[in-house]
Amino acid sequence: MSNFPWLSVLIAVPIVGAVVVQALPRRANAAAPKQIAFGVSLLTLVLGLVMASGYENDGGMQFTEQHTWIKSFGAHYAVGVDGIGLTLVLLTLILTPVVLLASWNDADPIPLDVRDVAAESPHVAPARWSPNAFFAWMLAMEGLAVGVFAATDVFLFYVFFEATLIPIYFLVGGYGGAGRARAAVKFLLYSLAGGLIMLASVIGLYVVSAKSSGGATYLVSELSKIDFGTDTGRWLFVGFFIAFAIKAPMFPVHTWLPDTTENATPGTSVLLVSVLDKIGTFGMIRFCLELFPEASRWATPVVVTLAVVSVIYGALMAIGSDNIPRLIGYTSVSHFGFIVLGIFVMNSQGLSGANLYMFNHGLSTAALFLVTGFLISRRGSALISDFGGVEKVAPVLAGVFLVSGLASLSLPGLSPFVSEFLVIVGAFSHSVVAAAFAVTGIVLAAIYILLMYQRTMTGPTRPEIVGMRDLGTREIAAVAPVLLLIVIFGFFPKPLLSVINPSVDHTMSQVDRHDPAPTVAEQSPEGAHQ
Amino acid sequence: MNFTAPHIEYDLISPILVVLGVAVVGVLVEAAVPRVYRYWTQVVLAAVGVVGALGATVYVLNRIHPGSDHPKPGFLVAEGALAVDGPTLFIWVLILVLALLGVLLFAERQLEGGVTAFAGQAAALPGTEAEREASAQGLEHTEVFPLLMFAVSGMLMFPAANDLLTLFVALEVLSLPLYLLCGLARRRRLLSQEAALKYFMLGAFSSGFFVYGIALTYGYAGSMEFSKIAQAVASSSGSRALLLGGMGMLAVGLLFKVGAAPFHAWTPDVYQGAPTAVTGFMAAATKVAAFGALLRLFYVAFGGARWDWQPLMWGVAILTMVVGSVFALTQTDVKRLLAYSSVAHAGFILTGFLGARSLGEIHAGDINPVQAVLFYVTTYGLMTMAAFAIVTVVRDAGGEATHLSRWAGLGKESPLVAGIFAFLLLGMAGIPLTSGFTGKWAVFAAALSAGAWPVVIVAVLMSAVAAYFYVRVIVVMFFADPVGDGPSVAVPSVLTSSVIAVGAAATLVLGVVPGPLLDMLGRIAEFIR
Amino acid sequence: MSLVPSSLAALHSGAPVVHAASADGVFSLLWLVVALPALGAAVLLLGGRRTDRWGHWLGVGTVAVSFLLSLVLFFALVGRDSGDRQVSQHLWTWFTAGKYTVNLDLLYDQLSAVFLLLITGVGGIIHLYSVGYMEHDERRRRFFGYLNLFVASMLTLVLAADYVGVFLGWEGVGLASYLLIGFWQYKPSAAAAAKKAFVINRVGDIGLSLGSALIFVTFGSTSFAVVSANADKASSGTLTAIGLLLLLAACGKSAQFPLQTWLLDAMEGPTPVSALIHAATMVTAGVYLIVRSNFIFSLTEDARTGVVIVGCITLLMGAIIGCAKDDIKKALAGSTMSQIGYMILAAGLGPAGYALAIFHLLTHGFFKANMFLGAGSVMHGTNDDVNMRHYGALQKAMPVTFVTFAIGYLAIIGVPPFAGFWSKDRIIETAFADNFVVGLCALVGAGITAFYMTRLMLMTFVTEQRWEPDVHPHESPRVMTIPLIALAALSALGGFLILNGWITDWLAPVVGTHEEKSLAIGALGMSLVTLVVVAIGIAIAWTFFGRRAVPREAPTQVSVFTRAARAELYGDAFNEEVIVKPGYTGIRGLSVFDGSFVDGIAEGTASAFGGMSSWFRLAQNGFVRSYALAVLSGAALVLLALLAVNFS
Amino acid sequence: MSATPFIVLSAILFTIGCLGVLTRRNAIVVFMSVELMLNASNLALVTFSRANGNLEGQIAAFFVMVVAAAEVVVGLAIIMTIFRTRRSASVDDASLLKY
Repeated sequence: MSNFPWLSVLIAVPIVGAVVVQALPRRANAAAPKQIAFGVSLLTLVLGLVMASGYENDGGMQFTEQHTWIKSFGAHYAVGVDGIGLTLVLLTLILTPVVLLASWNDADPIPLDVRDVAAESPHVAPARWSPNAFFAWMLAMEGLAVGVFAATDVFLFYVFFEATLIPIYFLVGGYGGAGRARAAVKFLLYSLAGGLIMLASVIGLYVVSAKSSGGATYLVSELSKIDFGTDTGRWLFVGFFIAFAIKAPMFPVHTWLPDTTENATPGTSVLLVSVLDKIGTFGMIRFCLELFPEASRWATPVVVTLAVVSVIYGALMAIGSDNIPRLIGYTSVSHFGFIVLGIFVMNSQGLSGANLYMFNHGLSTAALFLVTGFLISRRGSALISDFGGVEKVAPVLAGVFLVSGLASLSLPGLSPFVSEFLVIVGAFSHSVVAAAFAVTGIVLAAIYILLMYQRTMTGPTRPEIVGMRDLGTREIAAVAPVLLLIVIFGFFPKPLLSVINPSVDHTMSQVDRHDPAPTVAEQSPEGAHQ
Repeated sequence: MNFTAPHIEYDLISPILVVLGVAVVGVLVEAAVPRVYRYWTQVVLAAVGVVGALGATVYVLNRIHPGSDHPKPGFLVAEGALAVDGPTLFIWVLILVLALLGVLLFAERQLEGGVTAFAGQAAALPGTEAEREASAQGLEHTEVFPLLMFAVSGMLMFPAANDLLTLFVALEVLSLPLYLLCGLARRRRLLSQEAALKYFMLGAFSSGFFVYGIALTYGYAGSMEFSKIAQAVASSSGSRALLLGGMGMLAVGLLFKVGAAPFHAWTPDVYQGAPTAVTGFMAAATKVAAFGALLRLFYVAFGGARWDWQPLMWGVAILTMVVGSVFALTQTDVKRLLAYSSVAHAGFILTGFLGARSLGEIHAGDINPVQAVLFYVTTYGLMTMAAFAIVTVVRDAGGEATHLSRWAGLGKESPLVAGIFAFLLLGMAGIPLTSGFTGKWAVFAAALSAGAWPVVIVAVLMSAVAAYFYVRVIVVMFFADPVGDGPSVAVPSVLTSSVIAVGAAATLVLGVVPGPLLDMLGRIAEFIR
Repeated sequence: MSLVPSSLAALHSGAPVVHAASADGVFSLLWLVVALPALGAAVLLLGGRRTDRWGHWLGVGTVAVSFLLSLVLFFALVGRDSGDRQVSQHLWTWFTAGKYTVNLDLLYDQLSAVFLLLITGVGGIIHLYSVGYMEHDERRRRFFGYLNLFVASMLTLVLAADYVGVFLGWEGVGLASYLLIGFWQYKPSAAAAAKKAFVINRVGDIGLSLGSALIFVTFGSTSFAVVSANADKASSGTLTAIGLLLLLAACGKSAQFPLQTWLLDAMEGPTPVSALIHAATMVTAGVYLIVRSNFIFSLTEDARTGVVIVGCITLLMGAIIGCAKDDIKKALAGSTMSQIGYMILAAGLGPAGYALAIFHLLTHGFFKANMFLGAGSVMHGTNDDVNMRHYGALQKAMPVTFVTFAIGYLAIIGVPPFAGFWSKDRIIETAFADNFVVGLCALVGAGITAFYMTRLMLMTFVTEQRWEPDVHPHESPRVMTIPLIALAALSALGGFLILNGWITDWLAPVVGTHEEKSLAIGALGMSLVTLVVVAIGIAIAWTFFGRRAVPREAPTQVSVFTRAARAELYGDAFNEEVIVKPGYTGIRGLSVFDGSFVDGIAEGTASAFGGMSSWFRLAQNGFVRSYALAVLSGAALVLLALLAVNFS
Repeated sequence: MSATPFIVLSAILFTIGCLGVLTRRNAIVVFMSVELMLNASNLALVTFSRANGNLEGQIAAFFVMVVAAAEVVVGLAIIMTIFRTRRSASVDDASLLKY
């Protein structure tokens, strides 16, 4: 089975599924498209897990395939995953069925839950198209996202990178709140602008590689051997970085994200924030660091500053938000700040933490978006001020909300903690000041999460809330696996880290950085417990 | 009296001859064939002629062995007046394909209820009894087909022209029929006639510059032949003022044809006013031919003076991209929007044109600028053709509904048409997996390789701006609610449908597997000198 | 595990080194101590309504079994050689990154053994008490789930062998505290108090996070073993920084100045919570952290000074606040703050004080839990009224409560031979030995303590009755009084742990030994002085509250000092004015900035292009001659450009 | 004799043609101005032909004339239709298409 094209299958299965789902007859409230889509996503997940079971933790690219695609461009259809890619691919595969299950009724002409409030609510608007399209786009996005994380050819990566915009664009624009069209356009234009700037750098890579001895190539493995020279390398780095910073999103190019999450359906937001935005940080590692080590080191002070600003700024904006999905959008700005910080401090702790953070943030944010989505669909409002005392009537919902929130604020014992802690430790090794500022994020996170919990869930139950249903079986089934993973990986992140760490070592050697030795150089043998 | 007949390689220029012949026969058909049969006779004649010419081109193409690693450079034919080399042959194929699609669009009768989209009787005044009578009788101008063929023959000659005189003649042969075609719309005739007038006036004006440029260049080099001009440039003989003046004025004429700023002003008006089928053909094929000519003139004849014209072309390219993208932002008419889009595209193609380097600088396997430009015009031509074909099928009571607000809700009304149009727009915006992306990549790469990074940066930024107006159309189609009774999509005959299908398919195929075409272009995109 | 012979470890001149032997025999059950309550919490919280009927007994049972296990382990430890009383159990590797590995290891030594007994013992008693106290609450099962979660977390905290492991428990108890303070969520004040507690604790967590980071950067590890073995190699600046960061963490968790404000609000939680978490155990975690980190603090005089200052300030603040509060729980909470101030102060005294801090922590755990539960019992009998001005003369109605509470009272004010006397007295004595001012603070604190506790006793149990009309005080059920009696016994007898120096000797291998400095007036003299001060405090309280009638409404015409004490010395006001209000103003400003500037630049660029477009398009005016002019100008420009390039 | 005077003359004629295009409203006159530009080119072509000593320029001049004639045919047809529909030969009247 070693030559089995696992990754291609993982890309193709959902996309084929998408075509099938789209081709199914469009009847109101038909279950078939949903069931088939869900089945396809589960199948993909199973395939992905089977693939992952064959992964060997040696840090190299695995499950590689390579075919020349466009010879004149030096472009290949080349896929493969190392630890970083594998975790993100798995994240995608895990979240897609979750999202599909959670979004079961979100694409119905008017969701059942809110039929009575939809008329006057600015937060719920009737879906524009059939559920078929919704589920098809979701599947398509899954396939494309796997492609992005698996691409080992810059050109192919770019193609997938841009291609993922289309499903999101239609998902945001077709299903969601009242401002969705505008939000979709804003999202798309931001991303396209970033993408086009990156295109300049992508082409620059070609130009440089064409002059090198090996001839034009886009294979990351080849490109990483090329010395781009200081000036060229820095220019190319900047192009890539801007695109990834928009994608991630970092201050000051983040404003599309809250607008988008405010208007998108929760499922869309999950796939967008938990999965697709990871392309930004993934790209920073894979391309910024590994291709342009010198430029990355050169840019570190600026990037670290921006990252720290993002951490604090996103958190402060989240505190100031009254709209729940918008708030969560801002929290992601903060979390992405941590991830970028971890990446650019360029030590093992920071990088491992950042990689782990990508996965964990995916889980925690997914849980938070989904459960708040359930909440919002019940009330027909996304404003925090429209809630109060939900805990009394829907304790399970409140509990899930709280756990998701605690994960989001990186409570130890839940998976994001390990990653955040490692990032802080890594940042501290790099710069005490950066770490000191970034660490205030943990206080601010507590404020925005608990303030939201306090205002929505506690206090006297508002009259509009009385009679609100607690979570149903489908909804619990959707979020339970995510919460379970959050807890498991909170105490036992080893499966992830053992996959990530060798890849981090590779990145470290690529950027030619070594972990600083402890100030107290001599260690007692007790230091190593294994 | 001894007389050496000029040696004409008829086989090598047979495509031109076939098309010209068909055009002439078409004129005879107008004279001889009864009116009832004329339409079909003309359509079949034109189609067969174009296909025949295409066959002939393929035959000639095979003579230079495009599949081999080192194809023949090509042939100088007709005493050096025409150069039949790789770029020429490729452009021929492309123009003939576009011409075939053009014939199909011209021949569409289903949309107007059994007649073509051209004026029933051009001589009849709009809004008069005569016009009503003509339309009642179902009259139609089948002369459009011979006119089209004449234009095509000019377009075939244009990029092949290897001396200034041939270049000029080809320019006029391609332009004059188009002037007429622009004025022949069945509906909105005032606009159509105005378009013709503007196109003609400005076209003639720019020809004036072009001819004066020929004169000056001739004065500089002492010859009209490109090779001789190149020699003169290389040896730096003659007055540089003449060279610069000639070069500049020739550039004006050609940049006018490609619709580059600041010579683009005719484009939006003419594109909007002309019958949509003509617009589609003109937008696609003229640009292809004109860029072919521009490349040959500036690479072969003025290649040695690259350092003189390159900064100028940088400026023109930047200005063109900015003007096209920015002006398009606030357009409300689809045809006008596509016109500005075509201006922007001209700018992007010019970016590739700027990739000119000396041969020594081009490494084996590098994207060379000719290859990039030719690829781009291919993708652009087919996309544009299909896009205008779609414009013809979105209609309301007054004919084509070109105002953007009338397109609101098209996504619901006809997901297929809207979907294809959206796809084409994404192609024009340069989203990956469409040919537009590959094309953009190629021209930017060519430019960047030549060190034109400021132009590339502008190009990238303008691509982002341009993305906005393409996306805006998509938003209108998919996310806006229809105004009033909304647009309707007329069901076209197989003719228009196939144009749309071919354009969309090419956009997809050249986006996903551009390799074969690019590779072939890489082998043959070398001018014979 | 440890390959370093103890003799080698002993070579270090500084603090003792953690070098635990691998757990075997009965010690391999160590993990169960934590796992049982954790399991209980999981079952109770995930089990839903199915567990409603028997859930509370499961909660009590898991803690009880843990307690028994702790006892067994304790005696097993006692049975070992005094140099061999550190046991470590490796559970699993938590995470690894680069050369940094954090193991989830448990470290069982003399210090954690004491804590285990305290947590599971007092915890068990309070669990039992809660069965009665929460009987009529429909969410009792969940309450027990949270309590179990707390116990498990607290055990993790004290058993962890690594700073990050401590952090796990640290935040776990924080979470449990959050959940329990806000247990009655429908009360906005409870929800707000819960959030406040968590957030302020998070401020402290900054200290623990950065402290751990600095420890890692310095030592390459965060395990106690590595850090303690290498602490003496670190620079003093680094050690001081670590010490101060850990102090910040301790301030948050232990409600020490300046992070003290959450504790009084935390009394919104059910009274058993106040007893267990906000008196006996969790709030003392800061003390534990400092004592556990003795290998750091012993080496840094500066950090210790910081600790002492914080302790002094807080012990006086808490005591002063306790004097003015009419809410019985808040008065006790002020007292808790103050008593923890004593412990922190002791811990700041270095090797001389570590053991005393722990000793006072234990005795305080007993008597304060006792009194909180007593207060709960009082409230139980008075329809949950907490205002002492509505009490009075309860000793007849609630005799058991009164007697047990009185024992607690005697213990806290330090009347021999009750527990508090032994522990507090030693702290005051050691403080004087260290520094006269510090000693004076401690001594004055003792006097104030006597004052406010006497006031509390008088207002609650003695003076004339001031009950609300519908209140019919009655003694609590046996499930509540038995725990009271048990705790009263501990409050009475707990002090005897010091006899023969047992507790200090027991802890010495962990915290180190020191040479006792003797006071000029001698230990006995010091005790006498202290008792005199305490007597003065009692006398003043008697003057004000015993001899005069206590008004049912708090008098409003009071001195500046009373007003300040009632306002909790303006801690909240300060936060509100200096942090919260400007913070919100800033956030509002930032939102405007985000919307209009950051987003505005992006959107503004877009609209600038749009504006440009609508302006430029006017140039396309439809006149063919204008277009011709454009062509001509273009041609002119082309020629000019060519000439410019050529002749430049 | 130098070719310069002839070239200068042709340049002057060309400029007059340009200005005519820009300033005159009547389509016919505009068109005549274009013809003037073409003829200025012819003059230049013939001059250079003479100066260079080959016939290419003269031949080109003939071609230009032929082409100009063809342009006239097309141009007049277009101008005629415009004139017929609008009763005006002013190029400024044909300005419906704009912005």
